[in-house]
Amino acid sequence: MNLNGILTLAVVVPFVGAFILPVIGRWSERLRNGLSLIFVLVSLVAAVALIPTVTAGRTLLVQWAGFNLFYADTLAVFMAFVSSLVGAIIVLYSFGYIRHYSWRNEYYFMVVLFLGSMMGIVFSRNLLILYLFWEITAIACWRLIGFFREKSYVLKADKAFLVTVFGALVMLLGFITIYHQTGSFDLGQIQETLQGQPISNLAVTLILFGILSKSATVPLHTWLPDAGVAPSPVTALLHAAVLVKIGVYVYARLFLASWTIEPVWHTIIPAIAAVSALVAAGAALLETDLKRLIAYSTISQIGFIFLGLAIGNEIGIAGGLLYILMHGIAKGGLFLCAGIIEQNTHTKDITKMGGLIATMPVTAVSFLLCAFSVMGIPPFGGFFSKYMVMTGAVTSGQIAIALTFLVGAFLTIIYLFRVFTLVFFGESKLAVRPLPAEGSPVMVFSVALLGALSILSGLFINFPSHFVQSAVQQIIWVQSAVNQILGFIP
Amino acid sequence: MIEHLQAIFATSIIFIILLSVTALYCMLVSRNLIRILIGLELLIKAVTLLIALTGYLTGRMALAQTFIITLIVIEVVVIAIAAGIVIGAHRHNQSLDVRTLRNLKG
Amino acid sequence: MPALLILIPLLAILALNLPWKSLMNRLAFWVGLALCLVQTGLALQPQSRFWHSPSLWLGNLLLFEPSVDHLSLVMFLAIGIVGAVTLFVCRYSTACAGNRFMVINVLILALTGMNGVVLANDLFSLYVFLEITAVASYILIAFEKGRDAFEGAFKYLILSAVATVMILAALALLMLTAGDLSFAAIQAAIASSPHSRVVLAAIALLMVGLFIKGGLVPFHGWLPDAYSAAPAAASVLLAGIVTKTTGIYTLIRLVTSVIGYNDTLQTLLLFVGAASMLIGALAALGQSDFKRMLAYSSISQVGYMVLGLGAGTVLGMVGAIFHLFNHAIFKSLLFVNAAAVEQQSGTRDMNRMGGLAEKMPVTGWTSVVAFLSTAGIPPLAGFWSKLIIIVALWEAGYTTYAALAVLASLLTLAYFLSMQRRVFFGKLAAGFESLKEGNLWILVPACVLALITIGIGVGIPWLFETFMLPIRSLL
Amino acid sequence: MTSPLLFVALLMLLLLAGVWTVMTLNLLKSAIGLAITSVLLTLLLFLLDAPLAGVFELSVCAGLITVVFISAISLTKPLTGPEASERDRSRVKRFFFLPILIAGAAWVLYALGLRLDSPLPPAIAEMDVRQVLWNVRRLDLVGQILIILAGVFGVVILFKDRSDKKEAPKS
Repeated sequence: MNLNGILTLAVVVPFVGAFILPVIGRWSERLRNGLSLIFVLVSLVAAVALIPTVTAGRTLLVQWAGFNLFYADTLAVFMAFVSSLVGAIIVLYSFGYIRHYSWRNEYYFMVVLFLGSMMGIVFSRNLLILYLFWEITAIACWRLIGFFREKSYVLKADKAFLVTVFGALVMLLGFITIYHQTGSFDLGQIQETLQGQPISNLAVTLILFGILSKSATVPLHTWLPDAGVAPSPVTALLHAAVLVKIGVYVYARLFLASWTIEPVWHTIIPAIAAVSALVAAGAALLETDLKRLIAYSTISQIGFIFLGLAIGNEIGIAGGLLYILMHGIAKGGLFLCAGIIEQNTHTKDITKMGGLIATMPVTAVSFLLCAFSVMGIPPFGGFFSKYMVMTGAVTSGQIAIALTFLVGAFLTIIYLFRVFTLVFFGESKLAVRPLPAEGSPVMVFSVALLGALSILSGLFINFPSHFVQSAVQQIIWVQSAVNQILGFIP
Repeated sequence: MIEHLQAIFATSIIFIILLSVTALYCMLVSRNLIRILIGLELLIKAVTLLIALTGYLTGRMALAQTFIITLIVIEVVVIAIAAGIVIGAHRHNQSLDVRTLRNLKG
Repeated sequence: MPALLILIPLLAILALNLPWKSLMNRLAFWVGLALCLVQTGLALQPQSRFWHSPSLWLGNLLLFEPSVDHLSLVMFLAIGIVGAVTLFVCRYSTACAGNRFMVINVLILALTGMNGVVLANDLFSLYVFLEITAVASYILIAFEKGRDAFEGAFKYLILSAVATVMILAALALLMLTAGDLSFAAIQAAIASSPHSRVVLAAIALLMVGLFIKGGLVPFHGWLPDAYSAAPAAASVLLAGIVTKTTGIYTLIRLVTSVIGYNDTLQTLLLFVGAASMLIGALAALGQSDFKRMLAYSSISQVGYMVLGLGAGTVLGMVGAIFHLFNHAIFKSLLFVNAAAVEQQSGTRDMNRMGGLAEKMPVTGWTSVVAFLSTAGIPPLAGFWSKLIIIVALWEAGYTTYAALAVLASLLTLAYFLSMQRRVFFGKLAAGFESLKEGNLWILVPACVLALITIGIGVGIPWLFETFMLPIRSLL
Repeated sequence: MTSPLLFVALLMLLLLAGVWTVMTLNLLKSAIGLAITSVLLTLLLFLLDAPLAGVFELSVCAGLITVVFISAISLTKPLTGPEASERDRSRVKRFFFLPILIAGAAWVLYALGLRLDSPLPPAIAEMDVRQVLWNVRRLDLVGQILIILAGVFGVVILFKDRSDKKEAPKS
């Protein structure tokens, strides 16, 4: 099979496959579960299969009826790899988690649809296709957040839907501005037409609004903590691995890898990101609801990713991308652990827990491993990403960013330790005796896998960093090629 | 000749507008459903006259007459249906007052 | 032979009223369905000989050879589809065979009237067929003889009659300058004396009349009453196609092939369109009656069409017509769902419902498809038409209106989310434990309409080439 | 036009009849006023060389529609004494403005001096009305058939007594 076929499969299989899942689920639960995992694995395998090609510097372009549909470069394959990896583990975990609830058909339908459209966003070559998949993720999120059908939950789902759709519509206006400027929705054609000129500030503002609403950056972040009412694997999907990273990815795709923007944005974007990171970290310090707390932590970490990407030099961008991977794995693990805890203790309030390490040792260790990675303790994966962003900031002389980063890292360590001690150590304040035991084997296996990946990704940092390096080189190459045309190489 | 036609137009159009104002006033102010229908009828009378006037001024009276005939047929049907609706509404409300038609709001 | 689209239904009605009562009662539904489906099938084949060859002996009877362009074809398609759906809903909601027979007769009359409106190439014929459609609609609204039904029908009748009187007055004034009422003659007359006060008065009267017919703000008062008071089948027909044909199609046709664009007209259209779009959406937010909310949503969507028309470019026109067609599909679907919910649960009050999707999954999911399409969420049909309208506005330099259109689609999403939450999503409300899904008569049209909405959204490149781009010949 | 004076006089009478129709207190008188308006319109149509349309107006509007109105009035319940007097008082208040409005509007319109400011179309050879109706406007004829059918269905549906109330769905 040729490479373009593999690329198409990576998007089409989960996206189309999702629609047959509810039908199959009517007569066989096991087959449906198996198929949904296979659909996601197809994406993962396809992404892995594309790695050698794209790291060698080639790019792929799928055309359909003369229309540029999908495009793969290292950045895209990297993102696809991260999201399908975490997505596959989350689907695995769902086998154990979701079997207690009804509407399971809808659940798998929406999760696989979500991952499929995520692949669509990652590989899309056309702004309209990007927007299309972007909105489909919003639809899937809406159903998933309101999954438990409680009135207040559905309200929160509606809120999340409205905020992200509002952002997306504003972004659409931005796309239309670009269309007006260049006469095309095709990323490559726009790049050619622009000839390295920066796109208009209006377009950047509008698109940035959409990106920030999707990646839950302050002040458009409020929907994300509320979305914690969703089933835990869904929150893991939304917060950790996939949804919020869409914003970051699209930022990298549009403003780093495709177009140039006015220099003023290089101050504005870090400022927004820094505020978001610190405010959310502060909120995480005070929060007592386990899932909301991790959600705030996510908002804060997304801010750090933006900071890394906004530094603009090679190391900074590489650090930002690496951050996406490390954070995806670790935060996914944290949420899934939270899911096990929540399901077994029937509470989300961390002040009412304690001493769970005795009965849930595997979960506790996995939680700790993931937490270490998020904090950035060497030699965990998170350490390297933070280290690279810091180095990037220092070498390019952006001391403000470096300082923000230090403060943020410090806050992260504090609130994660607070959670860990409150939940797992000390006297148990739970009413139930004996203390709840571990979750089902498949769930525990999933969290253990993510915990192990957190540390392995740090121990074998060579592989991901190579990958990221190659992606960054492509980006930088694009940028410098653009600059060469204009004749000012920095 | 043209001056003569101009004079006819200038005179009749004033009366047509005045008759329409009367009819619209009746439709707006009346509280009785049947009286609203009567206002509608007056309005149609005004427009019938306007069409006849047009036919006369342009010398296409035959065309205008066919229009008027069709218009009258349609008018009768509309009024018959409207009367049916009014009678039905009266059966429900025991009143022809337009203020009883306030069930649907918002 | 397009004139047959008027003649054949007329003959069908006459035949149906032959004396074999019980046979005819059974036959009526199938005859109506056959008429609608044949019309749909023909409209899907723009190259068919039916549209272009001269009439044979039967069609000659009318002495009428209209030319049919793609705008007309899109309208015939919409009329055929919505007509068929209405028949199904009628079959579902009207239990008594005798009543149903009468309804189907009037329904076929309404469809014939709309076909005539689309075919007419003469202002007076247009008026005649507008009145036929309107009279059939009054009867359909009042059919169940409820108190609200009479009220809705009366309001519609009075406002619609005033509108037609205005159109008549405009027509008389135009005849004064043109001497004839065919579109071509009037266009020439307007072009030769564009600043004459008589012509301007005629255009103003015409516009107001059509705004009333289309239910545009500030003349929208009758529309929610008529839609919500009408029986299920009638509200599907009214919302889906009647007001769109009598108001919006006529507006598009007259603006493009009779009046022509000028700055004042464009400003007026843009303003009225934006006002309808926003006020309709805001009013819909506050409704608790299912059908009333859908009615206000209709006003809002009609605003989009007028905005697209007001852009004054080919793209805007294409967007407006495309949105008209899409709206016919998804708004019918929503009203079909409303009919199913009302019939099964016995109420239209959204505050009393909840979680009905658990008992009525098909209705719940098709309603999701329909409202996402209305709100303009990709990849459904409504997204593309709204996108085209917004791009057209942006390119024509009306960026504020484009931004408003975007904002309004957020409002649309907001009220539909609230609808979905209160009716379908959420926990099952008390008292609906024994609720059942409706029967096949209502599920089949719902599924078909949902599939059309999805199909248009997915197959947009092909549709755009085949149906939408040829519309540009209008300008 | 044979006699312009008669034409203007008839127009004035028409307006007067219209105002009387609107202003009169009794609904029945109002319907009769409408009939008189119709008759006056017929005369005007004769003056404007539209005899066939005049005959239609006379028979259908002055005749049939008046019958429809009168039967509608008699089918609905008249008001009781106190209700009627209350209504009369409020009506006087509400309709008081009409004559003033008419007078004002007449003055404004006269001052405006409405004129036909677009050229009249060129004259053509006239055909007979029946010929026009049959040969040129046959589509309208078919339209008339359709609308009469609609009217028949409407009357049957609206005036039929409901024997099937139980079968009717809840509304």
